[in-house]
Amino acid sequence: MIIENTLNLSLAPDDAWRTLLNIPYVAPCLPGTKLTAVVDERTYEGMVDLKLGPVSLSFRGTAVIEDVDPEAMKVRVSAKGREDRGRGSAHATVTFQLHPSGGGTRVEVATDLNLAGSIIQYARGAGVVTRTAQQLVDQFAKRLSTRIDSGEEPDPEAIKVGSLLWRGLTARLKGGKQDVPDA
Amino acid sequence: MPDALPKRTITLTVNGKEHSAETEDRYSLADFLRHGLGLTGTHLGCEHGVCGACTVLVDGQAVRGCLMLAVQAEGRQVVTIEGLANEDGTLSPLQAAFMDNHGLQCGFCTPGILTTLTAYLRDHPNAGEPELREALSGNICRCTGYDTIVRAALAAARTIREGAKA
Amino acid sequence: MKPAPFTYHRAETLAEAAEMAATLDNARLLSGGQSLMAMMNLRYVAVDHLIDLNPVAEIAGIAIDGGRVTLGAMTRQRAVLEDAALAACCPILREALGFVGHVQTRNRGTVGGSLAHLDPAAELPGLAALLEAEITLTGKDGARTLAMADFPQGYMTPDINPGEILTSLAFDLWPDGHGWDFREFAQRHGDFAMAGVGSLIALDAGGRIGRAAVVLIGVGDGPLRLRDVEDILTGEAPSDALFAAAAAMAAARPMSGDALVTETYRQHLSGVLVRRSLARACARATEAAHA
Amino acid sequence: MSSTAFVGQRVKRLEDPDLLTGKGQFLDDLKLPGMLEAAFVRSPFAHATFTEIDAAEARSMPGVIAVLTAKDLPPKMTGKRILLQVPHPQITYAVTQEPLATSEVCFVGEAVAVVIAESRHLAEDAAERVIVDWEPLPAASHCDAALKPGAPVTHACMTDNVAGRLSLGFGDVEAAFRNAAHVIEARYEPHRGTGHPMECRGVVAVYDLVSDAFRIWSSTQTPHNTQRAVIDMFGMAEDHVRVITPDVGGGFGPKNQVYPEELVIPAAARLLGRPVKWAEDRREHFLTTTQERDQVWDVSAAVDQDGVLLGVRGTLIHDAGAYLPWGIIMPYISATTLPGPYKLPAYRMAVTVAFTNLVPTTPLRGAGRPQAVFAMERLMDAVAQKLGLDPAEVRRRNFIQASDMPYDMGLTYRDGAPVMYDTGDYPEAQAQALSKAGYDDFPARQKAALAEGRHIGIGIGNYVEGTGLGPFEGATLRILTNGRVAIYTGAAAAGQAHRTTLAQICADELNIDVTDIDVVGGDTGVMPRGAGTYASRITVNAGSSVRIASVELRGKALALAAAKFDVKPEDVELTHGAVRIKGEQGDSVTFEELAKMTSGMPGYALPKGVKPDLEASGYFTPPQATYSNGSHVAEVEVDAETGQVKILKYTVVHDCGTVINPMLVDGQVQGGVAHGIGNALLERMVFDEDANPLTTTFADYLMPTAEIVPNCDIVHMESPTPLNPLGAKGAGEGGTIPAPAAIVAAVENALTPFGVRITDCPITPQRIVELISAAQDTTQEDR
Repeated sequence: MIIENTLNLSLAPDDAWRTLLNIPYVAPCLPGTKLTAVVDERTYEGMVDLKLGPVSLSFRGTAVIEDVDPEAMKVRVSAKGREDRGRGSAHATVTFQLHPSGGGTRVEVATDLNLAGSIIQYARGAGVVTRTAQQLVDQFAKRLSTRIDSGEEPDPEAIKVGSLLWRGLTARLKGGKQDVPDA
Repeated sequence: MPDALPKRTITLTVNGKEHSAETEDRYSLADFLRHGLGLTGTHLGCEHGVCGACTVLVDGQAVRGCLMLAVQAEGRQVVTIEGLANEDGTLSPLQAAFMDNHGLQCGFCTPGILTTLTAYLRDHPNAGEPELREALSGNICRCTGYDTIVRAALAAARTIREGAKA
Repeated sequence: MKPAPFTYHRAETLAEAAEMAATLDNARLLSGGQSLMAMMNLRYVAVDHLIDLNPVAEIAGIAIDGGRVTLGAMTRQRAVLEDAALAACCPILREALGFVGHVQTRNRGTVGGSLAHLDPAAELPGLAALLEAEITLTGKDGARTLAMADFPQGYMTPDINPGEILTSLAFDLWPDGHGWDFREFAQRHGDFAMAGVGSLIALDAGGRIGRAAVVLIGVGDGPLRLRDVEDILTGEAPSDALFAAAAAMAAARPMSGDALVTETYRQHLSGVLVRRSLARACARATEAAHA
Repeated sequence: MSSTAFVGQRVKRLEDPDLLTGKGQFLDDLKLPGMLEAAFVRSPFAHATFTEIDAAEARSMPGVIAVLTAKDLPPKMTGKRILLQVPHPQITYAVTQEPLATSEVCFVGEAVAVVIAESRHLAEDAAERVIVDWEPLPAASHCDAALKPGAPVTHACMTDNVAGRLSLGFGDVEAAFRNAAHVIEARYEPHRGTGHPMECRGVVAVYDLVSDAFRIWSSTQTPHNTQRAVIDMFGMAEDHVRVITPDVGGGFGPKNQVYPEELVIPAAARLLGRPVKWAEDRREHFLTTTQERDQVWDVSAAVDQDGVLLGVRGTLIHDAGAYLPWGIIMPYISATTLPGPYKLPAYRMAVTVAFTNLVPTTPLRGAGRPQAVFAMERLMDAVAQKLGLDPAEVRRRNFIQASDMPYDMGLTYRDGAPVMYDTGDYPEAQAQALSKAGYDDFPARQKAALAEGRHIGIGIGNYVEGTGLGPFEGATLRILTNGRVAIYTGAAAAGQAHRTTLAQICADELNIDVTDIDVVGGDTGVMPRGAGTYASRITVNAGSSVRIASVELRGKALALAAAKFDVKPEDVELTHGAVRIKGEQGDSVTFEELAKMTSGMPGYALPKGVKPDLEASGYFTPPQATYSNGSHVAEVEVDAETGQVKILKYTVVHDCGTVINPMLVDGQVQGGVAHGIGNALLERMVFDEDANPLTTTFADYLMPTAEIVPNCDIVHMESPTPLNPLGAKGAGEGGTIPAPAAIVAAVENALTPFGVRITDCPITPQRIVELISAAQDTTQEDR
């Protein structure tokens, strides 16, 4: 699944470039994401929590900056994660391509996402998964440009994506509970 | 995950006999009947509530044995396929009708179908074919194509009605 | 396909359940279990604690009082289906409940469980939206009531706060002689509907539509009340042309698509079902007026 | 001489009393002292490589005894794959599964490790904590796309996805098309479904260190295949591997091959010194148990001005899935089944078998035939449309006649023998089906319905099915010292009532009651050689073996009694469980006494010159397949607005030669039709573009239910075959084979006012609405 987005940042291309390579700064913009370790300057460990209706998922994984081309202003990050209970795997390659745009920068973000595991082996939910992935990437773009433009830190709490498709961090992380009875 | 696996002892009546046995909290009623009490006549066909093979009677009502926890059956009356025959061990009218009408082939879905129909015919002794087919719509049989099951149910209903008149 | 381990807690009273819900971490409430247990068996859902509401008798039961119906959350779907008094004053319930799963699941499945699970294709949330029900949620520190319209917050995401228990559903009855229809489309009986529709029609003295309520299920993240359709119906005399216009309007809105059912087909089905449903509901209302 | 007190009668099943009271013993019901349970760690990816499996956490979990990966299996298993069932020279890469994958997985669900724990619950807890460093690779998700240049490859070692190519045919096809008055071309696409016996698979294994022997129970249709695979894998002597089938809760084909679990569980039992059980759950069944039916047929028919066939040619792409456990036999069956009951002067079919990163395909009730019949019968309907003829009439003009039998099709069947139809009356079968279905009145009914705004339609499906394949099946009969007769056979039952059928055949020969007979089947320990329950072959093969052995045993019993009485064998006769001297009040000796005489029991002297041998074995080896046939007529109503299809009436004329038990054959046919209805309307395994399976529960994969399947009107024709002593042919799959063709034809017929053509199945309501909509758009464009 390929998801494409465009960010319009107020930063000049050189500043935008440095910002995007600052993973600890960028990572929390992906809803539900927490950086847990910096392995080296190109390798980071973290977790992404999300909620798909009644299903709470927690992915742990690694992101690696694989390809940095300052000339072309292009960077490729590959990330892979495994759901804590083995319900799924996510592999993503995200390419950022920067273009000068007025005084600011236009960033084209292409995400090639490969999801696998029981969470996606569900025909009725296929639309929701696709929509969720799309919204997650959309939110990432939006939150990143907000952070850059306003300096505002992303809300690590419940993240309301669209019609609350996403609730961001799981209740477990917050020490909270999910009290949803069931049919 | 909890540190120690939560378990407890439950007491319930199965096929008229009281049982007390230990079960993990997470065991389904079907798993408990099969592995805890050795009543392997109740079968698990899908464990997600669609196929109906695990259907048992709890306080007389047909329920999915895979979607109810054993601990929830505390103090209840449970009937399984092992408890359907007449007291003298002969086949019940429904069981006999299944034999007469070739209402089963591999026999794997049969426990759930017999329990479902036992409750249904008790409550609807005058059921006709369309009602029976609807009542059976929550039980999947891959072998028979259902027709002989419906014939068997209709035949059993007749026997039950005649028995009630006598 | 065995569930991950959890500790089972049997709540005998609502107060006990509320206390458990407020204090246990990563807990979930168990009512009928007809969806939750399947999701736990599949390990889509794993919890540390399961609080069983089944013994809590005080939140089960059907009450009809002064034109208002209250259904306790733990009322079994079968009880709603078979209740004669309810069928007399609110016949759409029996028609709709016949589509809910199968006899074995209706014997366990509950009103509150279905609402809280909020499957997009579920009949009970659709009925609650159609009947403009109020939902009561009770926590350790008291209860709150909210309109069904505000209850769904997204795909299978109800507005239930941590520690809250859905305890009842209440709605006002439609006047005697109203018309009703509930229908849905699936390839087999008891399946998740690809689309479903519920209609309520009250005619005025002149035989025109005085009040209409139409809801779609199975086509979006939650039940979808068709306010625009209701508006064009109100004040009009029932006619095939009117139903066709309503159907076209219903079919025009964005709907969900998945791996088996496209958005286009859902829209098409919704139009067909809305037209048929309105025709039958109006016919029933007309019949009642002439009776 | 045999009487027929039982053969041909609706004898009630010997299997039923246990199954109706919960006393059946299915695989998961087995409980052995000290038994452990297994859960597998499976690939979430359709195609991936891996190097490390981290099981440290899993091994520390409560109740976990071991976590085994390929590296932990016995050295003898290293580098080995499961024995290929049917080798064929045209296979390009004869690849079967490894017991546990070592570095590459090729479909979602392929196993890489197994957790052995005190219970299944605990094993599953640990399995979810096993971490594998997957590197996903591109995946081939459909057989058609898989053959396009640049498609992702299923196996990293290959450069394309061609698993094999076949070409077969006869006659001068080019001339046929040159001389044709009309040529009809079409593409037909039956889709993938699966068998779904209500009982999933399962294995229990015990290893006996003292005798270095395995006892393995498997929910399989072919215990002897499992035994052969275990012997091959472990390099053991065959009498050290005993495979037993307990009660089996349905098979339908997918339990007719050897799976990795049948090798890994014995390995674990041996390594750990304790019995180990693995009971497949439904999710695993969706992911790992073999499936079938995805094919793409591009076919053309050449006909003369009267609609008489001159030739058929085309190409067939067959979806093999990721491995070839059954080689390329299914597309071979498809290609040889296509001509069906019709005289075809010229035929050419080029078959390409494509690997895909999907669950492997193996024979599933019908085994490649439903697709071929779908293609041929749809083609016949297309001919009828083109020429403005009635579909039944087009078929009549092309039937092979009863007087043409035996009929040499001109092809070689999968068993190496010519496709030689033995007996059958195809025109009569269709005529009877049409008559029973009220076909002649149908146009009037259709017109009347249409006037009410109802769309009803009728469709025909004819087929010829090669059944009763060899190589052989055997039976040993013995009179026991309790006076009962035991039948031992390799054949394993999965609901077909082998016990009853075989007992009927034996009871008539020995003049005893069926209830005096014990049938022990599906146990390599009692019958050292066997093929298995597939290809509708058991009544033909095992039944004939029982007949042969019964005749021999009867002779032995008579001879022994005659010797005892010192009379000639022709002077004694069998009565109920005894042999007596003919004539009034002649002396008699019971089977029990005869058995005791020959058992070596003290006090029972053996007459002079008689061997202690009250036992007979028969192995029936059929010279070729015997061909069953039938005609199905479906009548349906279609809601043209929603696309919903309701089957109003379903008629079957079925000819499986001599019928041993009509009740059981009816049951096979009705059940087979139900499966065919699933293939026609409901059942489809859906995969996404990355080859992830999406229909993995019974809520998404729709099985036919009691409200969907109508009661079939079944008519039996009996054209006994001369190819076996019973005259019987196979009956297990004929119900399924033509059903999709007949039902889809009926749907298309119902939609005649819209001009819809249906070329794939299952045909869903959504697809029907799309087709109607597309046809209407086309009509508007035409204007």
